[in-house]
Amino acid sequence: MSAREKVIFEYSHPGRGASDQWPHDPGPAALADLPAALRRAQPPQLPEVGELETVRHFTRLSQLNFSIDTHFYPLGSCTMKYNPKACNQYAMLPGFLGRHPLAPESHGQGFLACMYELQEMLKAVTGMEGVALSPMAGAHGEFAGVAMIRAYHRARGDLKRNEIIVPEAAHGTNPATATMCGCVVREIPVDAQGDVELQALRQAVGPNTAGIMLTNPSTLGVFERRIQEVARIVHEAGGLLYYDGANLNAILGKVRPGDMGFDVIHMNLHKTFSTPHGGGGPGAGAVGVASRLLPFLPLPVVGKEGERYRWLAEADLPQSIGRLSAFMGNAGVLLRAYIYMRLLGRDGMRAVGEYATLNANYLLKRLMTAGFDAAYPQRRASHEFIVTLKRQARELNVTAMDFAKRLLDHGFHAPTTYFPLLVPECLLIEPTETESKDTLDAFVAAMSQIQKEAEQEPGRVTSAPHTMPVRRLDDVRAARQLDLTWKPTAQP
Amino acid sequence: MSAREKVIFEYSHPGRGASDQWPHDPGPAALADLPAALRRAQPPQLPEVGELETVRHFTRLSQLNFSIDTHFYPLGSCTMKYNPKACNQYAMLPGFLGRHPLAPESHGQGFLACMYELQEMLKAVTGMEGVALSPMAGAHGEFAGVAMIRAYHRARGDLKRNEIIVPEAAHGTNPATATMCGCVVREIPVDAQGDVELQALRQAVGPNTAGIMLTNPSTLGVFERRIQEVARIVHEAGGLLYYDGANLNAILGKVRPGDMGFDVIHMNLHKTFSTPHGGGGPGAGAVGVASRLLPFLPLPVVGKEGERYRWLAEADLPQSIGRLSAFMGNAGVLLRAYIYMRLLGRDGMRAVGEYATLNANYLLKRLMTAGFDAAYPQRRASHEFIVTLKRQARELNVTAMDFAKRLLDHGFHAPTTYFPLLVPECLLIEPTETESKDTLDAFVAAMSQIQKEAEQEPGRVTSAPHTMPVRRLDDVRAARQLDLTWKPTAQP
Amino acid sequence: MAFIPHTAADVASMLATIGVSRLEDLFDEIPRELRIKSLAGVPEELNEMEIGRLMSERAAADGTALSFLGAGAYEHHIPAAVWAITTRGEFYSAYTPYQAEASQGTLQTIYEFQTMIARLTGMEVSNASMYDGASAVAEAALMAVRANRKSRAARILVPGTVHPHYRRVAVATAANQGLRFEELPYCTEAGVTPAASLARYEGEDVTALLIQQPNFFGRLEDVDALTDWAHAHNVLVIAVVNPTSLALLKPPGQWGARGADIAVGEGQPLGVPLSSGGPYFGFMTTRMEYVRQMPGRIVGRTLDVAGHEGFTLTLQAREQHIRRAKATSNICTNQGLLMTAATIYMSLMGAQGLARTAATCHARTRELVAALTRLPGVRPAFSGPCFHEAVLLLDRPAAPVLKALAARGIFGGLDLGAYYPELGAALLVCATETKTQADIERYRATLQETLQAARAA
Amino acid sequence: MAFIPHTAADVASMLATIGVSRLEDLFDEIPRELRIKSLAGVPEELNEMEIGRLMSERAAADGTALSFLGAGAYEHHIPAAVWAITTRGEFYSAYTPYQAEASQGTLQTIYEFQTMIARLTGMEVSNASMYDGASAVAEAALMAVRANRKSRAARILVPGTVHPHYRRVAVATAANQGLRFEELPYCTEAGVTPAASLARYEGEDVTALLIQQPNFFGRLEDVDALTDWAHAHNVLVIAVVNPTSLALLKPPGQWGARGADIAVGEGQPLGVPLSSGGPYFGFMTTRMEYVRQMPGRIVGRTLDVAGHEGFTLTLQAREQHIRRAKATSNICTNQGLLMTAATIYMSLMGAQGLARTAATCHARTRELVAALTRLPGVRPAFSGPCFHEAVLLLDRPAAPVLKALAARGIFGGLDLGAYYPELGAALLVCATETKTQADIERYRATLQETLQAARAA
Ligand SMILES: Cc1ncc(COP(=O)(O)O)c(C=O)c1O
Ligand SMILES: Cc1ncc(COP(=O)(O)O)c(C=O)c1O
Repeated sequence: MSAREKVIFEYSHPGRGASDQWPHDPGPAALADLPAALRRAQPPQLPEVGELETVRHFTRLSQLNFSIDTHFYPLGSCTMKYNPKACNQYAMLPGFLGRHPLAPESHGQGFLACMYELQEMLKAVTGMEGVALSPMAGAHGEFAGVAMIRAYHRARGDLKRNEIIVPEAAHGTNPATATMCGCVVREIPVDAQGDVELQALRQAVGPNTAGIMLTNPSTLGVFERRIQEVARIVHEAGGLLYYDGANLNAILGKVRPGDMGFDVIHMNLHKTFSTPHGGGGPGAGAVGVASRLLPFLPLPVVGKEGERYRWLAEADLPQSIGRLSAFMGNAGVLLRAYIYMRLLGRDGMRAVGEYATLNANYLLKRLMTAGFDAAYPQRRASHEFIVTLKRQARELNVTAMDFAKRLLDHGFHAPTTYFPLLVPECLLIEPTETESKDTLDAFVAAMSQIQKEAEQEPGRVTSAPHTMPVRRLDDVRAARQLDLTWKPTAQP
Repeated sequence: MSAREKVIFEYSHPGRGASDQWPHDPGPAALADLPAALRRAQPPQLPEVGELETVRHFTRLSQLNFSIDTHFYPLGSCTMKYNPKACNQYAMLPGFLGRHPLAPESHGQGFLACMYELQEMLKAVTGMEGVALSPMAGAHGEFAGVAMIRAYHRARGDLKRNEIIVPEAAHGTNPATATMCGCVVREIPVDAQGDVELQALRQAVGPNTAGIMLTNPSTLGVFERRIQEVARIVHEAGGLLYYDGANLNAILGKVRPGDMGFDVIHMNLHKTFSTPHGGGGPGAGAVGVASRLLPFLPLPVVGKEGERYRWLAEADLPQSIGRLSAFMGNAGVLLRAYIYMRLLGRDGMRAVGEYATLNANYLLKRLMTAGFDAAYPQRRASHEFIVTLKRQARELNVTAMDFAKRLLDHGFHAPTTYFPLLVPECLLIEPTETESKDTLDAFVAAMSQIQKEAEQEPGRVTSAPHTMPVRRLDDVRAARQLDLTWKPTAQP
Repeated sequence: MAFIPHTAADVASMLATIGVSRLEDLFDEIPRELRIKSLAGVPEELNEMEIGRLMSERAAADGTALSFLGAGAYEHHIPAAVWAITTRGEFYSAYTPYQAEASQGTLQTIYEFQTMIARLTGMEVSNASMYDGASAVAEAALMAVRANRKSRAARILVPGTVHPHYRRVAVATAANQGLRFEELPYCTEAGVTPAASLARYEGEDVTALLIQQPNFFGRLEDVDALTDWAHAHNVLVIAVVNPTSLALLKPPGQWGARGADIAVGEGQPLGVPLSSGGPYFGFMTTRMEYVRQMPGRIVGRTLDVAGHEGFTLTLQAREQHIRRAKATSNICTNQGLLMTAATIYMSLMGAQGLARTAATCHARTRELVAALTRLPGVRPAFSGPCFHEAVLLLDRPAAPVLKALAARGIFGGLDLGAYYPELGAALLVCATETKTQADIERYRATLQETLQAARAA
Repeated sequence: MAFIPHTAADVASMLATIGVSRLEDLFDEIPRELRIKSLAGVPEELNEMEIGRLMSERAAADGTALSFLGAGAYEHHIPAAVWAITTRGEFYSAYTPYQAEASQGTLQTIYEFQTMIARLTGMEVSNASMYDGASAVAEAALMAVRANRKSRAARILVPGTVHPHYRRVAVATAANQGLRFEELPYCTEAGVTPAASLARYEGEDVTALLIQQPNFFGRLEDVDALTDWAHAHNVLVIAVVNPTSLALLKPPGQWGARGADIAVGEGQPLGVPLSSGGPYFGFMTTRMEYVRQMPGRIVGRTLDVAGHEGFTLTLQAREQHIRRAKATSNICTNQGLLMTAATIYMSLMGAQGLARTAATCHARTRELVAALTRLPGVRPAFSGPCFHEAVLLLDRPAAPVLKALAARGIFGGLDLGAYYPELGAALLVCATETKTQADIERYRATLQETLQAARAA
């Protein structure tokens, strides 16, 4: 990989600048009416750099990243699949980019048509009765979902239901969301096969139960087989079922959350529907609901009247949990998801679930054959699976983190490490359907090679990576000696 | 830099493909009327690869390149300046990209307006009376220019003028062009100061002289001071003067070829006017002419009648040397040049010449101070200059090529090496105006460091590069054991 | 199949390796009755050519208008370099930088972003982005409740001059945790929040005061007085600011004697296209003393084992993946790509470019207001300086006027009727640096004709 | 100043280092009387925002029409991936790969391109591109003169069915070197070149025969017979081919018993946008025995000093920078970026995608011809199979009809009047895979109305 790159402020020179990007100077008279007391005394110290320097700096920085476009990226729970270039190109047509969010509906029928059809397709693939698109990430969708559950109970006068049940393997956003919604979290264990312990669930539910948050397949990479029983228990206790759609890719076109008994779901469009992760976002966390939650959907939603599309607002949905974004959420991301779904179509959706599952089961089988330990060897993998390196950690003192770092040297992004927390020394591996068998085979070869190294020359592995722009970083130092903004004198 | 990348055919698997890009299969009936004898028996063996594989492969390949966007690239004679992103973005607006070359003029007034104004601006900056835009590179413009010279003489019945004079330092395209035009080349020497030897010129001209091809500043990086005398000699002998515009960047806004006495010129828009080099093209070699050559301009040219723009064709210019391209030449490149010129404007043009010259003279001075030998130490540098390493070659056995390769390890593209041929062990260095003083200083530091290495540890230099995806390549083997297409069994 | 590289031979050999005979067998743990055969309701696939044409037609159908809409989303010049680089695959298709060594590009960009945003706001630390300006306001309110140890009321004062959507988002987000938002009235003559309106909260437990500068009407609040009042009463100040304006206006870090405690805002003006409302990004900054209460990702610079500098996510103990139910927020994925665009934008503009942009916006809006209020039946709603937005009052209902303008290709502004009925026929108009004098004249002339036609009718 | 990073302090220190006091002093070797002060005639600069708006307005002004134009430039689907990657700075802003070790990306791309083009044409070797299809034809003629050692005549036979612009470019380029191009007549019933028309050249010194397949009319020539005649008479065969068609049609390498000797063509259909005519690229292939006569860059695979494979420019002794006046051509800069796009395009399409594209083009053109010739006053000019173009004859002058169609947003084809007056009111129409049945019906209906209106008038 490329060498390190200076911080942009180190290129700065007083008086330099990409002046071509600047409007003509309107002169001080333009500001005569602004009271001095409200004005800034010193200009902000932004870098003063030329256009070529800027382009070169950020181009070089980009080259320091692993990405889907350059590397296999089997980051479990994150669904790092190919982001089609077409989705970006057509979502970035000048007509879409230039549209103001408050432009009149008469000048947005093209955009609104896409949003409406996206809502309809998402309903169809999930088996839900209504969809709202505005939540801006998975966690934001979770918030909307739990808020709807609360609003539902509240609307029925059932005011004390404030407990959210989550399995211990749940993603951190689930309990965090419950708290954000003012709920109390109750964790329940999973059994040795990765399924929820029904006994524990039965004990957990009660008159305070607002609902349960589940992913299925779970974060353990296995399908919750007794999901119907889970649904029965929770529903009978008066609670609702929340589906965390982060793992929807596994079952796309095969099973639908609505059919499993879920009342409300979010979808991570940036996972299942392949909008880009962008180095940390933007995402899109559309929510879907069963009919009893329809009145509570967050705003705005797109409606259709005859051949015209229009925004539904407060007056249309008076019981809505309200607005969660200034405008329409991540509209441009939604366009990308729309394009992706149209490209896949009905059959393509099913293929996603099938081939994501095929790749995961194949990779699991090959890794097991190569001597690695599966966390749930008796179970089918879903679209992802867990390998545990606790044996290697114990016997060779080489940890999951060491394997992860050494994989980088082999040109593979590392799988998710140390999540879910309950499996020791785990790698959560999600190949996705867009990777070829060749790539999976090469990954197995790299893992086997690292295993051999761990046995014969463990220092190579525990001191990895060796070929990245930096060596292993000191996270403890980062947190103790906080250096969060660049300062001219900063010498670490 | 990134690691090597397999050849795309090595990813191929029968039956794989980016099927999403394919039209629906119209079935064999669609081809029923095509006689079997005219049909292909076996499909062409193109790679069978998926879309992600393709994207990943070419993204990785791109990362193996040095480029302006990533590196300082002081390749003399090539004017590797910043290619503004705006030029690309606005030349690639769907309206421009989708326009068919034979679309009616009624549906091309926007495009034609740009072309017409580009012609006018190029006339203004060069001092010529007419401009045609269709030649597709510098050499193509040279061809057009020499063809016009021939047509001019022929039109006057002056049929034996078939000699083109070129200074020995000329770029290879100059003599090659003369040959392409059916002319005979006469080389004349330059003196110790880099100027044309007037005595030799006087002897060379005569009744067979069609013209002389010059760059000014010359490929030696110095301004031909006696250009007016050269013009007088050639004109008096009945010849015309051709200006190779590859070095126009040096004098933009300061002197104009038309004022120096040139009759015909080409401009390398991909140098002076910053259209991208694209790893070897496309270029654009617009030609400009003095009034006596106006009738001979190549077609098409854009004319203006009232407020309408239209193509001028055979009927308008019956003496034209004709068409050199199927349509309008590299229209999209011309749009980029147009945008660039409008961005610079009158003052920006002058700044180009001034700062290109400033950077070259500064870099020359600093390198001389650091102990390097200038080829023409008494002369001002133009936008480029020559350093000769013949001392290093003699004393240390480290050549210009070795310095060039070692510069790559320092993160700098090498200057032009071994051109012009008459200066031994030369580096022709052209920093361009878009590079900052910091970058020039860093380049001097790298050169000094390599000099030190050449003295103390010459093997590091002569075996460079060490950090590229490949080590130094065997060119002799390449030419002897030709491997020009990939074959499944090809093992070199 | 679109984007699936498997050949029939691949599938056969993979199934054999797994030891099953059909793809369907891989789903045998799923109760049979739940499995579906096909997705009626999803149309047949389109190929890329077909979707390309459809989208091009839809984008063209929405047309382009001359727009004087602002209200939280602003049309600014976006340098071509910004998105040419932002959409490079290495930025576009990377995940959150969990593997620091393989993500230095994203991490360093965030570090640079944090630095720029901190300098722009005059605050000490910044996070790596929130979803948008509205959600950043909501998170800031929650954060203030955690940060203000002296307050137990979870009570936030919110001027009526704060963007109405932001106020709604704050309520929808934070009310579930028991936060109360109380509206402060604004002066209908001046369009700002009188410091005097705070007097009635003396001696009460108030957690935080929100101040938007410039406010929703484009007017400038007396931020010093409001801030000083808050700090005198143990109330934290949450600033909501427009980043463009900060090139000229006093940054939150310098409001009053001590500066604001938290500063948030909508990042869209920094190089992000309007795009029907998103993706944008929210920014959030605070004092170092509150950094552990801040939600969202934060990047720090550190050393590697060889002693070289590098960048990594830090202070993760605030975040949901570590702290779970006790995290500062549930936010996980944020708006990384937009943050990248903004970092490039700020690099290209620098302080000087941003100042010129702000000054030009200001000048254009003054010209617009001057031109329109010369028409009979149009007058300014408020007196006193604005930034790049202003409220106009018409002598007739705004909706039909706006509709007539839209029919002639002009978006004439936002009808405030639904938000501030007390103002009458009020229109929020905006002109940024993208508007020329000719554009303003076109609006003026068209409005004149529209009003005349209405009067004649 | 745009794109110049120098600060005043930089300039001062640089001038001091050089030892001059003003920038102007750096030009003191230029005769004073030649120096100019300013460039009247060049307008004042625009900033990026201003040029962006101007260009957007101009692009929009040219509008989008439903186009049935072909004639050497074809509207095809271009996968989004093609230009997303091609415009990456590392490809876009690199030079010709002179420093091989720092240019492996470009070099390997060219090697892959050469391989694909050789396979597509069925020829042995390819170069790295020529300017366009027309200039490739001209260079091929020059090359044939060098390669055909048995001929001294520099005489090239060119069927009238070859693209008229290509013929003109060949003459403009090669006549200066004394090449003579002689036109072979075509059969006005069939629109192809009868092999019999060659009989009169028996026994004469002919250097090469050009054959375009499909020809300018879209018709298919009897390439086997023509090729075999040529080879039987020591005449080299230069094939001019459409790359899309090669997915279905017999490649030049298999024409007749021995195959063509040189095959060239316009590469635009391989992923290059129409773009008012360029930049496109020409491709050129030949037999290994003639490789040293080929113009243009060629890349070879070789080994580095460590024994690893790598790529480099090779056979440079043919080129102008080495051989100067004796080079095979003066070409230096070629069309690298377009070649890159085409390589990505061919990778995505593969043989199957390209075959489907070709077959769909063919099918659509047949449907178009069938639909239009159902109208009274419209009939096909020639009988026999076409590829994706066809000539129609109207019962009235073509120009006003085309004009009326254009006014209704349809480009109805190319008026052949100026090129082939002998055909009467002839129109060259084309339909590629981008045209739907609805598009064809729209053309048909509009043409019907246009003709009816003309008749009524
Ligand atoms: C299982 C699971 N749930 C929820 C989320 C949260 O989604 P987001 O990051 O889009 O907020 C994630 C993503 O990290 C996840 O993996
Ligand atoms: C001095 C000189 N003349 C002519 C040319 C030929 O220009 P092009 O490569 O565009 O054909 C070049 C470029 O290499 C050059 O440097």
